[in-house]
Amino acid sequence: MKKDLMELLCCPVCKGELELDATREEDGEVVEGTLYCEDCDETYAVDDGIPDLLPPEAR
Amino acid sequence: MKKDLMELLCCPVCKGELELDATREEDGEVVEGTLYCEDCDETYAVDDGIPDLLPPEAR
Amino acid sequence: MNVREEFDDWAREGRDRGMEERHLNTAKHALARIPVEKGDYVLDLGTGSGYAPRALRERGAGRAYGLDASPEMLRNARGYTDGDGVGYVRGDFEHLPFDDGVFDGVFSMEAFYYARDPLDALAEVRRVLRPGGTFYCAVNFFEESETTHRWQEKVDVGMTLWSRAEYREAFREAGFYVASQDHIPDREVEIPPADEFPTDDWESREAMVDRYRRWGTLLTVGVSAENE
Amino acid sequence: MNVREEFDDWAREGRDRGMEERHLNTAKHALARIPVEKGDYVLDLGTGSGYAPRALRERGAGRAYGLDASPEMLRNARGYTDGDGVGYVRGDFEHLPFDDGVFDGVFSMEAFYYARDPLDALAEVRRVLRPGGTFYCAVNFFEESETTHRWQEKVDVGMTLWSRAEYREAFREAGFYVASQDHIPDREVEIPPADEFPTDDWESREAMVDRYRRWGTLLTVGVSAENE
Ligand SMILES: Nc1ncnc2c1ncn2[C@@H]1O[C@H](CSCC[C@H](N)C(=O)O)[C@@H](O)[C@H]1O
Ligand SMILES: Nc1ncnc2c1ncn2[C@@H]1O[C@H](CSCC[C@H](N)C(=O)O)[C@@H](O)[C@H]1O
Repeated sequence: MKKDLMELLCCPVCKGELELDATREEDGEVVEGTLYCEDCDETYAVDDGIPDLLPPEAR
Repeated sequence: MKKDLMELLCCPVCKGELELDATREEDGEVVEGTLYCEDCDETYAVDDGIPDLLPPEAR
Repeated sequence: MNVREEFDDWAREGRDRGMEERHLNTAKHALARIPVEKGDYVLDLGTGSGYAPRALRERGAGRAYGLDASPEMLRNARGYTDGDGVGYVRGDFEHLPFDDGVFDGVFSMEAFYYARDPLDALAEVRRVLRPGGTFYCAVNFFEESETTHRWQEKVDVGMTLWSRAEYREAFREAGFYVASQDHIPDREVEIPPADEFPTDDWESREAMVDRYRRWGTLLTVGVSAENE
Repeated sequence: MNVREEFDDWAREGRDRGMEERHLNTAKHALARIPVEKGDYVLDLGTGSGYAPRALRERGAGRAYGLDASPEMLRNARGYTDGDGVGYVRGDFEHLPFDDGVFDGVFSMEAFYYARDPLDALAEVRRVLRPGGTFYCAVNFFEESETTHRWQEKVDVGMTLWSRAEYREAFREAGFYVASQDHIPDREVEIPPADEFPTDDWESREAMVDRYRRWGTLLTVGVSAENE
């Protein structure tokens, strides 16, 4: 994922802000990392360049 | 024209109400008559069943 | 010449029925997309032979009206119509004789660009539509369809030549949301084999394919936004 | 089985590309009608192989995203995509991970009816669209297209079988104006001569004509109304 996607993304459950922590980047894209929702205290993964924002209950 | 068209019609110039004066009716339709706009003091014709609501300046 | 004289002539020459036949090849697809609900009130601008109000009434509209500036067109249209729920009114695009918000849908085929001031006409369409009502504006004469440009020479009334983008912009300026825009190809008109060109009407087969199959009818669908 | 398992299987069997090819016969016409403006942000729900975001980006969208619940579909989609402006997100129709009003258009082909609660999904689509943004919802599985009803037997995920009228009603309930609704016939799929029926898939030629040429793809276009 490109970092500019962060302008649009939100937590699928509470629609609150997400905080990106990129652990691996390539060519300006986040390949591995996490997206953290403080309100829900929930962590979502970025895996192989794709953010996984399925709500936890639906995984 | 059917009389129920009056619910929708207005004066093309001032958009005010029109007053129907039917001089000939057939099968529940107004065939000849006039439509009068009081605000504009203008008279429009119903001719052969068709109301002529072209603005006077465009006739 | 004014619109009335020009189109009264067309009507007397019987061109209204010829247009109906040719225009229906694409107009029927545009008409089929209109989300008519039972009982809806709809209006056809520049109705010519009046086929659109008749078709919309058949699709379930409660009342369907055709407006035109030409008395001869309207006389013909009325003659082709029987059954209730369809009516005709003489009027001008820029001075619609209808109250605000009374229509659920407005349709127009090959007529809109004759408006003296198309922006004023759009504002009028918007005014007579309820919020959320649709305007289906279909034209064969537009910027991208180059072989149509010469039509202006044959008609004594000014014609507005907009591009696809200009239609979208003008709709938005008049307070419409643009919901959809595309070309409806005319797949029915017969295009002769290449060795029969030039014909009376067409220089080359390519030009004819371009006009009918490639560009066809430009349909822009606007939805009337809430009043501010 | 849940959506993820079912469609991960499909993706691993390569069915994503097969769907793309078949669906594009009609989906390309739906995509062509979307009034994309340069720089628009668009979203594809249930993107599968991701052809729709790629096509919309080519039509001028500034950013085009594909959302899907199946990681295998998304992995494939990403693999087929190069160039920037296209991205993929794993998510669920009923819990879109996007801020309010960020999209100008949302598209969906043969996916919407898998939503567990389609009304919740519609509410989410409406939420992420700006006022006046469009939702192009295309489905082959619907009430009027009777030969499609048996599909449910082959899929382990619940499918909502709405009629044309039910789509319009549900859109309105969710705060959309219905701008357009029609069938896009698939004119490209080859239908064998009558004496070759029954085939593996089709009892009769009539049934196949009914499915592809008569009913094809039901497209409902909604425009997101102003928020009250
Ligand atoms: N400003 C105006 N106000 C009202 N009618 C107009 C007009 N300009 C043109 N027209 C009408 O628009 C029609 C265009 S010809 C198209 C007729 C019909 N819609 C069809 O598809 O066949 C003519 O009948 C003409 O009289
Ligand atoms: N509730 C849901 N949330 C997210 N994706 C879903 C979903 N239900 C189904 N899908 C996805 O929707 C897709 C339907 S298959 C259609 C794929 C593509 N639009 C095409 O036209 O070919 C699958 O990839 C499936 O994983």
